Amino acid sequence: MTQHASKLVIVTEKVLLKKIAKIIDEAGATGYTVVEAGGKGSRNVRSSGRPTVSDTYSNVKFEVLTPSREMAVKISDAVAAQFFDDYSGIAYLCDVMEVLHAHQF
Amino acid sequence: MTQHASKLVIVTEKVLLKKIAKIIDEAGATGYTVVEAGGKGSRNVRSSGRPTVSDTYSNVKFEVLTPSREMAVKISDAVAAQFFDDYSGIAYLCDVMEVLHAHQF
Amino acid sequence: MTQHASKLVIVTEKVLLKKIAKIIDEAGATGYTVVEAGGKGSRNVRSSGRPTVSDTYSNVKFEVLTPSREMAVKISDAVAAQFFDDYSGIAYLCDVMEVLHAHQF
Amino acid sequence: MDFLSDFLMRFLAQLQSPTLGFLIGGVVAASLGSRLAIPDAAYKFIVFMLLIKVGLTGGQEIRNANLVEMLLPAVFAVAMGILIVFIGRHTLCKLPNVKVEDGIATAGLFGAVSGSTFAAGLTLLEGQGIPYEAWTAALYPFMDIPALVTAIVLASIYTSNQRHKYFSKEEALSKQLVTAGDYPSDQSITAHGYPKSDLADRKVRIWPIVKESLQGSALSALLLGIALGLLTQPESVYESFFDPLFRGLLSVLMLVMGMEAAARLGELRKVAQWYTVYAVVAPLVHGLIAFGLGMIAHYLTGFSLGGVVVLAVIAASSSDISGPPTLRAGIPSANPSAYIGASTAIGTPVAIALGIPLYIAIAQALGG
Amino acid sequence: MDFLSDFLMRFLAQLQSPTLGFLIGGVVAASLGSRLAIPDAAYKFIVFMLLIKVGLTGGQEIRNANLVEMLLPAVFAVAMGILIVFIGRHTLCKLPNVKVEDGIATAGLFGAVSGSTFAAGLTLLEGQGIPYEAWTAALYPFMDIPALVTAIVLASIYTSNQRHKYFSKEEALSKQLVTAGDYPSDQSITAHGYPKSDLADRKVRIWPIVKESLQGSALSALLLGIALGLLTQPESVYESFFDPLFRGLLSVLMLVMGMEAAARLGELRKVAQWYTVYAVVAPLVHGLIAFGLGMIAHYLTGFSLGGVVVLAVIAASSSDISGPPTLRAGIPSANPSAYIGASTAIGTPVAIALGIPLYIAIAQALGG
Amino acid sequence: MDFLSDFLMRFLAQLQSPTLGFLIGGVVAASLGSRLAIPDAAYKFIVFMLLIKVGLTGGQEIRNANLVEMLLPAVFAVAMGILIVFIGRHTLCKLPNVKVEDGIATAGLFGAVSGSTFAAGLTLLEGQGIPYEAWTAALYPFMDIPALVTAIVLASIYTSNQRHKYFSKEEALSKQLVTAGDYPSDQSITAHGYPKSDLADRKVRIWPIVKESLQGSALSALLLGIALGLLTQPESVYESFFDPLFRGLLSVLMLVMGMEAAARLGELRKVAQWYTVYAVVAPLVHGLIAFGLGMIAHYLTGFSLGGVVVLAVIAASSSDISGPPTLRAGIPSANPSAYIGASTAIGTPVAIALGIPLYIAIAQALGG
Ligand SMILES: Nc1ncnc2c1ncn2[C@@H]1O[C@H](COP(=O)(O)O)[C@@H](O)[C@H]1O
Ligand SMILES: Nc1ncnc2c1ncn2[C@@H]1O[C@H](COP(=O)(O)O)[C@@H](O)[C@H]1O
Ligand SMILES: Nc1ncnc2c1ncn2[C@@H]1O[C@H](COP(=O)(O)O)[C@@H](O)[C@H]1O
Ligand code: NA
Ligand code: NA
Ligand code: NA
Repeated sequence: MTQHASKLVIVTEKVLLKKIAKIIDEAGATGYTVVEAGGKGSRNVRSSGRPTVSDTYSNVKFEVLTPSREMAVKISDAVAAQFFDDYSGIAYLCDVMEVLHAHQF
Repeated sequence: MTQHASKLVIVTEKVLLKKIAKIIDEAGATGYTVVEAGGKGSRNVRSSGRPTVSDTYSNVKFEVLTPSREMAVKISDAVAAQFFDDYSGIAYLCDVMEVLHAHQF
Repeated sequence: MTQHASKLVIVTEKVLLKKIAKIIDEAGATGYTVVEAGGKGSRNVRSSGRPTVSDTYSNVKFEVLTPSREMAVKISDAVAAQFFDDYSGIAYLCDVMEVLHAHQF
Repeated sequence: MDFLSDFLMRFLAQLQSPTLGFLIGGVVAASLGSRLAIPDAAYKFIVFMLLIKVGLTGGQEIRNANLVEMLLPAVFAVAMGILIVFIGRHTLCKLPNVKVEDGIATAGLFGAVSGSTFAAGLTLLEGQGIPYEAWTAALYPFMDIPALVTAIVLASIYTSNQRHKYFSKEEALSKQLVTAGDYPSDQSITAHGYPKSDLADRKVRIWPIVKESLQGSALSALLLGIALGLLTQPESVYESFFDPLFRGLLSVLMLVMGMEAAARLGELRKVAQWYTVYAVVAPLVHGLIAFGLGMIAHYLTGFSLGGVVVLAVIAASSSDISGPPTLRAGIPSANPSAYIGASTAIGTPVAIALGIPLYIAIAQALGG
Repeated sequence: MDFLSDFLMRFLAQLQSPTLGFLIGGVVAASLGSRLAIPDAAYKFIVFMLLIKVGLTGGQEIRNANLVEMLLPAVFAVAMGILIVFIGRHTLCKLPNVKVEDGIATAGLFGAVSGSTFAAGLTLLEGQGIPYEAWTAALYPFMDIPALVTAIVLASIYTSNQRHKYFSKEEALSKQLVTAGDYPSDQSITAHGYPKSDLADRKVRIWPIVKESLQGSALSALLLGIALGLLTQPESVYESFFDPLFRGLLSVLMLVMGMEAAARLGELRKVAQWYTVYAVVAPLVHGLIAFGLGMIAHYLTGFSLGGVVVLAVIAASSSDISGPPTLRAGIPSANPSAYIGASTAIGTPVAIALGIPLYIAIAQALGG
Repeated sequence: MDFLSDFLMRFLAQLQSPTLGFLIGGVVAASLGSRLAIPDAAYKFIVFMLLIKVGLTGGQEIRNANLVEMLLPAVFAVAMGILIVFIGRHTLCKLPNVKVEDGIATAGLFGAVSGSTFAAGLTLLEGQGIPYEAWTAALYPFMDIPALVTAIVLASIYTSNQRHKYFSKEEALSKQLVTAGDYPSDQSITAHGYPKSDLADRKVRIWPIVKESLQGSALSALLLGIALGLLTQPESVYESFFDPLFRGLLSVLMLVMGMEAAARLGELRKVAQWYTVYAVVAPLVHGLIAFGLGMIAHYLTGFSLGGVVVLAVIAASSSDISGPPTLRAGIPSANPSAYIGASTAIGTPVAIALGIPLYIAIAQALGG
């Protein structure tokens, strides 16, 4: 009745917002959710000239529910291949026990 | 010593913020956390007249830790029944391994 | 090829942002992600004099991927010991199935 | 012919006014893919500033105004608000591919009032040196609230009629299903099809809708301004702050409205073409009807021609700030892409760029 | 009697000033459930603008000021800051249901200074045409910092005394428990009861508190303004920008303060009633004491009556921006709902709407 | 000697101008650890206001300008944009510890134009009463875009050469590995080392870079302002809003730039020291070369000395808003800490605080 799923989480630089959204769309995911995030990692590259004194949230965090692990890995691989050489970013996979209600999944 | 829990995640339109908070409260959850989120799904209904050119985060994401799967499903069912016919939204359940520290749980 | 990890989530008051970031750094985590969050719990202490009518997001939510459960618990214990007597806050642990791509983990 | 060429001349001249210039600039910039963005906080603050200024002006004026004079325009404003929704109910809603709830909500939004169109109207009037009663600011809620209330009530009546039909059918159906041991599958993961029997026979209560409107940020700011203008002595801040910043902030807001119109066009394309037709025609028609009513007040009680234009502008405008959330809550089953798209992408630009110059031109033709 | 009726007349007149009008408007709007909201970014920017403007005025003035003249008022400002906390320590903290830490923190907040109340005071003074020394802006930190430091030191002394008692008891107890094989259960999931032995004997270091205050956004903006006023020639931007926008931005800020006061009232209701009493009485009393001290300076060094009012307003005000975070860090065990609630919901409105008119009335009675 | 002492006098006097005062104030405040912050929304809105104002001024002026007069300065602007990148390519990129891509990107950023430095230049010119052609605003994109395009093209040529070498080596290597059954380990969890063969032989297309620049928020605002100034009659809002707020908003922006410079210094320390040297020297040198070119136009077509200063300032400035994202997308392998750090932490303060006074002093020496 409810459905098991994988949740792919990608945290990366804000400038990549649209490009990553496109990759997710094209991979056939039914949707994604994105929030502004700050963070620290091993790189901490900042891609925008916007003042750090006023803009503390320079990352975005994507969460994508995918029906299969494969689709998540596919998205993650595409993102990493295109961007993680040059941009800050991390991608990981969580388990979603059940998708309880969705308009399309 | 620590406690297993379920985490219910609900992503839906910002206009529903207060109404959903009320449902969560009334279901007896000890609390909730909410963040502003953008996103894309199958519907992408926008409920506010606020300019999209200035307001890119038109969703909210709720996270509710509940001691039992039942309470989470109860909240999710109530939210879906009341709103998901007419509003964008998704609800899913994750596992929390342990609640390490909380003022009340 | 990919790596299992724990995800520690800490939701607490915004004033503690820098202090908690420091604890996480010192515990040897490779990084963290933080978002602004609103929320309700058992305490709902507000620490800032900033108007509630204009500032509805007075919490921060940290997410820290750690290679081991121990490191997560260590961070969580340090945070709780130092702050949770006096400040609002919750800390819990999730499972990350796989860290797919990271610059350092 | 003379009137037409006169109108066209005025029209072209007005396109050069900063108000319309920024609106068109916004449309062009967004269409060309500009990433220009006015921060949300700035947008909200500007709207607040404009509405409180309009309110302050009105409030200060009401102090000296003859309350009897205000009566007839206020009655006409209420009448227009209700009338517009009924017009929409019997035109737009009857068109092919237009869902009735969507049509009613759209009509409600076009009946309601836009603070920014209103402010643009006042500025263009002043640009032409046409005097008007500043208390006309107070007419805003008199048209806005009745329109929203009427729309929500009409939609609710329609919905409960529908549900009645549906439930009588459904009941029979579900009995069959249950005996057949078949559980309705859309109860599972998809979010649709939840039983709503508790809602089926609800009564529409009007006061909550009115309250919702009055408590919204737009009407709150306007009414607060009116109250402060009426009860305090705001002259010092009015003259040093709210008034001088008015035109400039309005021009920035027009830019946002223009960009927004372009951005929403795509959304509108997803719904029936008839929304586009309605969104072009309705503002002009509503404005003209209101102009006619205003002329009655002009002859009966000496309502100024400028005031008549203001009434027409209020009628022509469609709500952009407080209307949508109120309708979303009041007619949840209506598709906001339809009504917000129609209003923002077409209705508002038409009302500002065609409607206002038209009404001013008519007033000048009548007046001079 | 004459003074009282005079005061009441003035008081009613001042309620019509935009400063108080917007404050009251905010209270009313929020109480009626309005969803009006000034965006956080606008609020912060307004506060910045006001404080930098006050600082610029002060800094430009200090250039020409006689430093000796400033000495006595500065000493009195420091004295008031410390005194207010001691008064609170021996009144509020002794009342039933008032936790000592909470009471000390509240007194600290009432000793500290509010930039917006300060700005409101200057505006109302100017509205009455009463001259004052613009360098009084520089008095702000002289009262603010000593008050916060004193509160944190007193709270720390109290806490370490308490801990001392607690630990002597605890030690005995825990030895018993361990022998009984009984592990204290609150070590588990609840977040309370962590051992804090390392904190028990800490010394309060004063410099970090002072630094924390000075680096806060409010004092930073004020001091930056003073420095720029003193060392550069800011006249061109001052006259074209900071000064003309001052009153208007202040009125918007007053609206926010009013809405905030109404919103925080509920929070205040959760703590002891005595906070309400303190929050009504304290600002008036503090202001009157400071007024008295100011009069000494008036007679000794010719400090203007307007300056005396400013000193009284600074004393009457309670901090709203930089104070709370400093206290939260300095006295973490105090309940912020108590002190922020008392200050924001009652202290500030009382200081602005009652205190300022009162001190002005007294000054006018004495002066004219 | 006389010129030098004259320059020093002027320089010290200009430090007291609010423009430089706020810049330095910001550096000092941030260095002292102040938590003062201008909200992001306010920052963005201020930048928008400044650029649209500069554009409006320029657009209104172009209406009356002789287009032929504009030709030579425009050509020089394009030449400077390209030249600056080539200078960087053959100086900075050759220095030890400077990665070639990083060096090219840095040169591109220094070739591009900063709206805030530009606005500061205009304000300081006006402060000295030196006239200039307002259409110089239109020179901005003529230098900005060629600089960014040249940098991206040069980097791309360099990278594909490198890749060519790398791939020839790699191919051989990977054949060996595969036969040895050894899978390259960095394919696993770390994000590096993905095969990019599809990118290896891509052509740099210039139009997308130009479009990207034009659509950026900074150039969009400027061009929108120019268009509105040219095609509409914006005088009423210009005089009541955009113009009077200009200096004040600029001073706030300078404060942000100052704080930002201090905050970014740390970032710069992580990269090669040579960036610091380049960032100090380059703005001055670029400005002087442009000054020289401008003098040619001065003698040939009567370009004013003020205009020459503007050209020098544009050349001396390094982009802060639209440049970085364009470069980040165009030269993704370059380290933004290097180029943003060099530009923001040192380049911009040097251009504003040393460059502008220097060019003004030269113009005055030549002119008077
Ligand atoms: N261990 C971690 N836990 C949570 N988030 C992380 C972790 N490491 C990196 N991140 C996030 O990923 C972003 C990019 O990381 P990096 O590429 O290592 O700079 C950081 O800014 C953080 O937001
Ligand atoms: N597959 C998905 N993964 C993550 N978030 C989703 C997904 N589908 C939908 N959402 C979120 O749920 C919201 C509503 O979805 P919908 O009702 O399908 O429009 C979207 O705006 C997204 O934020
Ligand atoms: N059951 C819960 N589920 C999700 N978030 C919670 C829960 N309880 C508390 N929180 C979050 O933790 C914060 C502090 O909680 P507390 O210390 O109980 O006031 C709240 O403001 C919420 O953001
Ligand atoms: Na209307
Ligand atoms: Na005080
Ligand atoms: Na340049």
